[in-house]
Amino acid sequence: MSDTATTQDKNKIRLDRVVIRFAGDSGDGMQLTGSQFSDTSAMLGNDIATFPNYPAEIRAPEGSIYGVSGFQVHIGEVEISTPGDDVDVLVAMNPAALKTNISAVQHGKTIIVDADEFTTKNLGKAGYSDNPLEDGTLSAYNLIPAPITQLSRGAIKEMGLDNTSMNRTRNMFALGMVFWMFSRPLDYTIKFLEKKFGHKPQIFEANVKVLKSGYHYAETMELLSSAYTILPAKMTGGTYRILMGNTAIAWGFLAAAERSGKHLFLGSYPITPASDILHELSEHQHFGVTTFQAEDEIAGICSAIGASFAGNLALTTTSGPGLALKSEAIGLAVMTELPLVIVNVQRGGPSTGLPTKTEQADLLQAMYGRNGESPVIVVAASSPSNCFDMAYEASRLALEHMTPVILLTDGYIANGSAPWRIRSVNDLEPIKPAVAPLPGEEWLPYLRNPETLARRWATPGMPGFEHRIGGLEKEDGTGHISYDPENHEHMVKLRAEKVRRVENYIPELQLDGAESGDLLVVGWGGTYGSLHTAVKALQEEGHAVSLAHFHYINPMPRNTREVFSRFKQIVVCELNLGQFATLLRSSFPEFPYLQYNKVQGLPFTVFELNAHFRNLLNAK
Amino acid sequence: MSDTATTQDKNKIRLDRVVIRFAGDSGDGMQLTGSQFSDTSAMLGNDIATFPNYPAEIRAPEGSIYGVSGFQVHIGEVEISTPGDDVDVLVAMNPAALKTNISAVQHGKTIIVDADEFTTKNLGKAGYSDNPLEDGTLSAYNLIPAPITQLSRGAIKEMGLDNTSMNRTRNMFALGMVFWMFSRPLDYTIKFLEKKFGHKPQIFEANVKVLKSGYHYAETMELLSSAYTILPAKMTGGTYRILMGNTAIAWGFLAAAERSGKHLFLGSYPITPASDILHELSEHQHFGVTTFQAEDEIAGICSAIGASFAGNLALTTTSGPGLALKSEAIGLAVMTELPLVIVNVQRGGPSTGLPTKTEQADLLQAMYGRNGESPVIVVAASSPSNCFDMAYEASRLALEHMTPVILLTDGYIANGSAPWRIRSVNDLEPIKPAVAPLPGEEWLPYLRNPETLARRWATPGMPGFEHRIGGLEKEDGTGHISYDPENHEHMVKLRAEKVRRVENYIPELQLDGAESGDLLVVGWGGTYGSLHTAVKALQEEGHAVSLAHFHYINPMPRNTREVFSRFKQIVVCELNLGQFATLLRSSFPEFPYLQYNKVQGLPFTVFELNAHFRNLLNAK
Amino acid sequence: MSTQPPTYTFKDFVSDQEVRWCPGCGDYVILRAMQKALPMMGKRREDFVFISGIGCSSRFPYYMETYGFHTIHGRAPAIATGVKLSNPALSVWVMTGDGDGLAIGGNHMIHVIRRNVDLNVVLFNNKIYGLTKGQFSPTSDLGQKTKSSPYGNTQPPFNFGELTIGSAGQFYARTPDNNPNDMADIFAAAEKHKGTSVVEILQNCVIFNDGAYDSYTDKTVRDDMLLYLKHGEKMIFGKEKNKGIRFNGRMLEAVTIGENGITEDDILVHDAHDYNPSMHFMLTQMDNPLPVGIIRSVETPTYEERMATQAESIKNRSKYKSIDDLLFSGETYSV
Amino acid sequence: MSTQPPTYTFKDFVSDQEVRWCPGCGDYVILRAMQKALPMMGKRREDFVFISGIGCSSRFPYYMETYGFHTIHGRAPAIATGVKLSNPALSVWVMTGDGDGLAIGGNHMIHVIRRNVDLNVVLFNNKIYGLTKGQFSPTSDLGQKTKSSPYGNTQPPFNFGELTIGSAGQFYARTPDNNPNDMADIFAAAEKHKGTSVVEILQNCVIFNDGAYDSYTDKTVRDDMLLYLKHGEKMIFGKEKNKGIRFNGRMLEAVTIGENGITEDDILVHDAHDYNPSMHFMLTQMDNPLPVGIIRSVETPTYEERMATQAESIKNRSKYKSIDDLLFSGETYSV
Ligand SMILES: Cc1ncc(C[n+]2csc(CCOP(=O)(O)OP(=O)(O)O)c2C)c(N)n1
Ligand SMILES: Cc1ncc(C[n+]2csc(CCOP(=O)(O)OP(=O)(O)O)c2C)c(N)n1
Ligand code: SF4
Ligand code: SF4
Ligand SMILES: [Mg+2]
Ligand SMILES: [Mg+2]
Repeated sequence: MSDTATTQDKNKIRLDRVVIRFAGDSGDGMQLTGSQFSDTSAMLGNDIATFPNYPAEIRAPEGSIYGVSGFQVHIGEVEISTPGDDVDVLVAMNPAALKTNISAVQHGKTIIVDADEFTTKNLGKAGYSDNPLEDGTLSAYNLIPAPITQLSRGAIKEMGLDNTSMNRTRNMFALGMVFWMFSRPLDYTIKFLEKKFGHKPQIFEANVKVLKSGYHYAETMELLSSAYTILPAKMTGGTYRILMGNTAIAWGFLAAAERSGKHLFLGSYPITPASDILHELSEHQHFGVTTFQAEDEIAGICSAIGASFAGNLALTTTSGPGLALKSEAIGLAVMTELPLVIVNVQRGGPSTGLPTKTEQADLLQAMYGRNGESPVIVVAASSPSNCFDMAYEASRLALEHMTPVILLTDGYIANGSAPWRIRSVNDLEPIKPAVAPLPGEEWLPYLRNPETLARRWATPGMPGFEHRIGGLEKEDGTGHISYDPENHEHMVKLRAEKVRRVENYIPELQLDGAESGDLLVVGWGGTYGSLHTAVKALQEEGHAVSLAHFHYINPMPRNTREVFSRFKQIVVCELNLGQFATLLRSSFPEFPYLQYNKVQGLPFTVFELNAHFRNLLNAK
Repeated sequence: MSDTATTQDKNKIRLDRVVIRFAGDSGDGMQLTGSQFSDTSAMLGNDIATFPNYPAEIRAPEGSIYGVSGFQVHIGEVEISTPGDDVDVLVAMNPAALKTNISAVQHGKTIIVDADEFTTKNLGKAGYSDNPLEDGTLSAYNLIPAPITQLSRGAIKEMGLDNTSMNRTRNMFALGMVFWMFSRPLDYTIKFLEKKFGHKPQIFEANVKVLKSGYHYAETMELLSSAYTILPAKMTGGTYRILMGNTAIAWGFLAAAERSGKHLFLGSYPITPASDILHELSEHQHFGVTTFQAEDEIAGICSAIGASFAGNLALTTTSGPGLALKSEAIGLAVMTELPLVIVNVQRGGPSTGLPTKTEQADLLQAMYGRNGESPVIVVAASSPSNCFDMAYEASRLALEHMTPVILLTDGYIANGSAPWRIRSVNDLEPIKPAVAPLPGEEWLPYLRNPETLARRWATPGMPGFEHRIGGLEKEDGTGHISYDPENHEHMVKLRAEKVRRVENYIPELQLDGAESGDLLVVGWGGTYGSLHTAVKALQEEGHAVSLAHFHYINPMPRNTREVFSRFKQIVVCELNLGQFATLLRSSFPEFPYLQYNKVQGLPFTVFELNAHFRNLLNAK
Repeated sequence: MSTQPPTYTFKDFVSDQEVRWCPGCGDYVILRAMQKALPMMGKRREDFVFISGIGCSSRFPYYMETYGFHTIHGRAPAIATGVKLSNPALSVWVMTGDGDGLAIGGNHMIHVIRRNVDLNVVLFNNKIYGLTKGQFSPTSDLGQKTKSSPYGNTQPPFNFGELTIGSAGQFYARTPDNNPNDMADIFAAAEKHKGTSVVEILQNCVIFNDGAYDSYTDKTVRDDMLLYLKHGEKMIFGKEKNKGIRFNGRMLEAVTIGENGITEDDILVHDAHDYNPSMHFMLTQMDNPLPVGIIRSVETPTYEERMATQAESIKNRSKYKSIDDLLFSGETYSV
Repeated sequence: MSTQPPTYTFKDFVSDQEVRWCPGCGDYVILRAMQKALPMMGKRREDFVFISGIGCSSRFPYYMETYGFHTIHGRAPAIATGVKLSNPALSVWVMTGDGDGLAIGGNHMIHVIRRNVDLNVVLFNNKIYGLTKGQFSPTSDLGQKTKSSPYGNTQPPFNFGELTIGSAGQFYARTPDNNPNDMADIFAAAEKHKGTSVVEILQNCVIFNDGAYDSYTDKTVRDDMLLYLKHGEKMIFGKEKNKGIRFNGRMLEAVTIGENGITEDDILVHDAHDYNPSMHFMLTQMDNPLPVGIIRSVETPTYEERMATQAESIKNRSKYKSIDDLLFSGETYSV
């Protein structure tokens, strides 16, 4: 936007990072507003992390507390790994949004509100008896009450739009204000609006007008002593895009299918927060992807098992309660030694629990939630962009080791987004699935690769390899049904050993920080961002603390014991009551494990981690 | 039978115990034969334990290896806790029965065969190329080849029965022989035959004739240098009956319903080896028991949850794969804090596995097989008759603590039988289910008993307590849906604490043996008989070994840690790869645990345990 | 159950929970119709139980001042079966959606219908998964674009009327979501019917499938597109009441009286009570016009009646009068 | 698939596994009929896949020298769907029982039928759970005494024909277990039919429900109790071929030609291909005589055809020609 370009360079206070939260009614377009801010910042070279916070209801009554939708953006010149704990700037489009979000704002920080919305009626809906803009309760904040509704309407009043359409532009006013505050150009958003409203030129024009009005309002009113700027972060060179965790998962599987030469098959049943993987893959059926929305989770996984039997890269996606339903069928895949990836996007439990909230409490279910001795590989993704890598890894392990793999993510990283350095599929290490021998070669259904113990895989349609498999115990080699006691024990141990040997095919544990020290912070999965940030801050203060973050949970990296032995204290941090700690205690009982747990449907804040680790370091 | 009464007392060699196995074709009536022998022995005051071994097929072709059905009886003047390792007398009705059972017989022991059945055709079906009765391979045994078929037919040839009916009496001949060998009277069996064939007097008469022929044949031929006798065991005074584990389970629930004043509801789906509980309870619908055979396991448990909501003692019964299917619904019962008993009769896994064999590999599934933090009480029965007590206990804990309880048994104790000292239901401690307050009293759905934390239970039909519950997270007290982070953490911890506090309402761990020593053998569930016998033998030899057998697994008895600390070594023995050991390691990581595991679809033998423990004791 | 129930108004059935459906959602009409219908049923409030699965529709029990259970996805019919068998005096309602009741819950649905448990099933058919934000359901139209069928749904839908009758259903009614009075009457009839009563509601989801039923329910077309059935009356419809239904030797078809020699005599009379479901099945095959109202209503013994009869007869014959009789029965011996 | 398949005999489809059903079990006939039918189908052996759940009937795949998968209880239709969607060239068979396919697997069954996946479903209906030793199933008769209904079954049964048509089924055939040649022909027709073909076999379990179909199949009654349907032919039956089926204004009924003024003209002609299922439904309602043979056979697009057509059209329009196109699409920026 040329007319603002001049303000880009002078009079700016340089910040290394800032956290902004846009909050408003579900109908106020806060997700869009937030994405525009974060995308624009990404284009400017900032590192970013974002997190949406949807209401549980589809469309709650306007102005209600439980209808508030939020989107938090953290941008920085420095490395950004979380959407941020405390909000530097809160944009609250109505009283309910203020009420539900103010606890995230520290005194002294900025709050922008649409003052026009603070009517008696709306205050009542939010449960305010007095107007907080007037009763002094916000005096500790840098409060910017702007008549956003009025000004938005004013900017477009001659255009003859109806009331609803006029109101729908309010978010652009707020966005314009924040763009000015942080010296962001408008052109990315204008291009976006053009695409979105191309077929409705009037709406497009109205939105642009209001956007600019907001920008100029902020500039003119000198709401802030000055605007800020955040310079580009130092990131590895390459082409980037902003990627949401669930999209990254879907793409990781597309890439794995391409690089393994397999057709991708997804059998799934919708469930929050996993459905977006199904949605994304359904868009790409022409890439040789079959997405099958089944009648339930059981049919979802069973169709995938059928697809695996038929020779595909087979996948099923779900969240906690769905994983419970798939338990029995996972056992069938274990017994028949078929490759299969089960993605579980964890949410708050037990039972239906807190379906829109995040948690890490399905770990032991993933490990043990099946009848009999039924080992599977368990891996976990640590960030939105790592979802791509772990989807690829899960596919590789399933196809090369002929076994089901459970990939754990969670609502936090699934819906969060972050910059992703795009890699061409050609740059990815190829995947080499187990294969049946050539025609005429000797073969039996349970003949194995002596190193991995993976059985060789013949699929229907291949002449000469007709065979039958099933869920009854198998005789090793032939695969015939066997009730023989010794064979059973052999097979039970063999299936366990096959998974154990995977440790030879996965990377060793890499520490964030020194190889030894006073405190080892242990984490797994989606908490990486917070743990990493908290640990880094303490390292910068000179503390001997390191982070061991697990992507591979069963089996664990082969140097785990050795790493643990080099630290004085170990603290296992999880969003549950201590499930990974339970696993570690039974695997490496020789170490004492401290625990730090939180089960609130929310991610860790860097602040609370920092404080806790500091205590541990000081106590010793 | 008066004409044999005289032989009862003279010329008998007194034995303290003997193990007899009857084996034959599925059609040969071996289960019946075995039960007659064990029931008769019980009547004589012996302690007994029995175990049937059904073929996996319904009715395999006659004479085939996989069609062999067996029934083992262990009787003694001494305490009997297992059906026995080694067989003292094997009755093999055909070559296939000999082939599949001979490995259980040590050299020097007795084998009775129906020599008439060792035809070339039958030998072929069993995979014998030569006749083992003739080629000397059985010379190390005390072989008694009797022309059973011929003699049976001979005894009744004038009766004009058809061939099939004549053949069906063969088992009575064998039974008669064994009755003589062990100086048992025939009257119990004659009474039994009268009842069974009352309406077919000819068949009744034929069976009695053949039974007596067998008895006299043994006596006349002086097959053994002399007959044996086993005197009555010293058992606690009372009225006894022989009880199968699955029947005991069913009756335990009937008793619990009676003593809690609740209607009993069973929602179930047939599955081996749990179906007999459904069958048994279906016989007794007039006791205010509703049995509902549902369309699948999920509907089975869900109907039980509905019945629980409606105020019943609600029960669902299944085996491994069925438990997997019930996972999600168990979570609902956890969240809604409804009482519910889930009986899981464990069988060989994973997947369909070895459905007719025993195993203990569903322990971790019972503990963790659900999404989210979803704690339940887990208990396990240790013997056929203990099934009655643990069914009663599970009901008590569910109703008094308002939470699901998983009761684990296994195929071994479910199908096994043993003497049970009958207790009148009036002698059982009454059960006091949680109840809603009286009309008008203040009440909320999640108001709790401050000690147990059990919520107070109001059920549909009670005026004034209309309320709604569900699987979303609940606000404590009101039970309203709550997305509040602190409430969620509070509730997650509260549900865990509620289960933890059950430790105050269960007995402490009692040791078999001294309170401290060199070796503590740890077991749980259906292995009690073997562990107890093995440990007792070593104790008698003067070893400082004790047995800690767990009936309560979650929570564990409150003195567990203390007990463990008093022994030099701890060995955890299980029919799996070490699931209880895993649990112990994470609960009490301060102790080193040795493991002894077997995963062959078979119970432990006393012999192997004995040898292993001896090694441990000597090694130290 | 001894005394006469109090006289209720719909307000007695409004719970203190704020209703959280989207403004304009068809579910509001269903809620209001139910709150109107319950006072007509002559039952006490504590004897009503509403059981649901998961979905927007399944939020229903929270809004009713009765006993309620918001269970897990698809399982309401099974849970309701347990409730009803435990206490047959209760009026048990299953509130479900096209996803909840026909996708994941399809098996429990057809089995409960087959068994003829005396439940009332209300299925909110908006042809979409609402709560999970818009995937196709087993009743979505071919070609329907949704989040999981961005290029159009390729799975042919169930016809719930057809499926109910195919599952040996004895009561099936269908009603649009824009007429709370008719709906309340149907609820009352469903409650009165002994056995599984299935009521399908053509419900509009304003957010993810708005206007799904406009081609039937829009003011401009509804007289010609909906056939209101009444037991014992001729199947006549149309703005001018000059159209009707006849059997053409193969199937039912709509004809105009006065055209092609058709007279009122050719028009069939609706017999909802016919034990043989052939005519009812044929009605479920029509979509122009679409039959609404009670299509089938036939009383046969309910499952719980059969169970009760059996239990009674066992009681009379059984030699075990008490649990102790059983425990001490058969072969026992004393030591 | 390029060359002509070899000429097979039934022996080519006999596996090396010993058959382990009870002597006299009806399953043997089904096995033999299938082994006879496959060589008629013009497919290569490696392209046949047999998928089953759990039950006596589900042992079937072990005995066939083809690809086979003995899966878990009730899930065969779902697993088969995955196989077929992955490789539509395969001939995929679901072998199931009344418990496997209609109790635990009922939902997958009705959904696979609704979707019209091109599978062949063979359901061995012995009205009992065989493998678990004799509990009642969803097709057991009212009053049937079994281990779990010692005083008689109280759950009314499904009629699988009715249920198939209620699930929008396009192919349904029924055949007793005593005629391997007819059965083989029906298997061949099922394979030829594009879409879900449902074949119900009236199978005798000699151990737990012996004689369940004697009242239809016994030599002395079968001419009068079974109605053999043939597309395009009149529905005539009886030892004297003098009985037939007509529509009486309410339903189908059996009549005697020559009695009460009935002539052959009154007897209906069987049209298995009628798109409207009304007549087929009415046939499923009859039990005296019981219709056997192919009751319905109507070709509509299969699910996998619809999917393939859609994928093709996306390919032509899509701007992403490769995965890299997608990864680098939209807003990207360089550092
Ligand atoms: C086991 C399980 N699987 C999936 C879900 C996610 N889920 C919740 S509601 C729903 C579908 C709802 O559709 P419908 O029953 O039609 O109800 P509506 O919202 O349209 O009223 C799904 C898939 C869940 N909660 N639990
Ligand atoms: C999840 C699960 N539940 C229950 C069972 C037990 N089971 C195996 S087969 C069967 C029923 C078999 O009946 P049907 O399908 O009619 O087959 P049939 O044996 O009569 O041929 C049952 C209940 C199981 N194997 N798995
Ligand atoms: S999403 Fe649709 S069905 Fe759900 S509440 Fe909103 S309008 Fe109603
Ligand atoms: S039990 Fe019945 S169905 Fe099963 S194999 Fe035997 S006869 Fe056949
Ligand atoms: Mg819906
Ligand atoms: Mg069957």
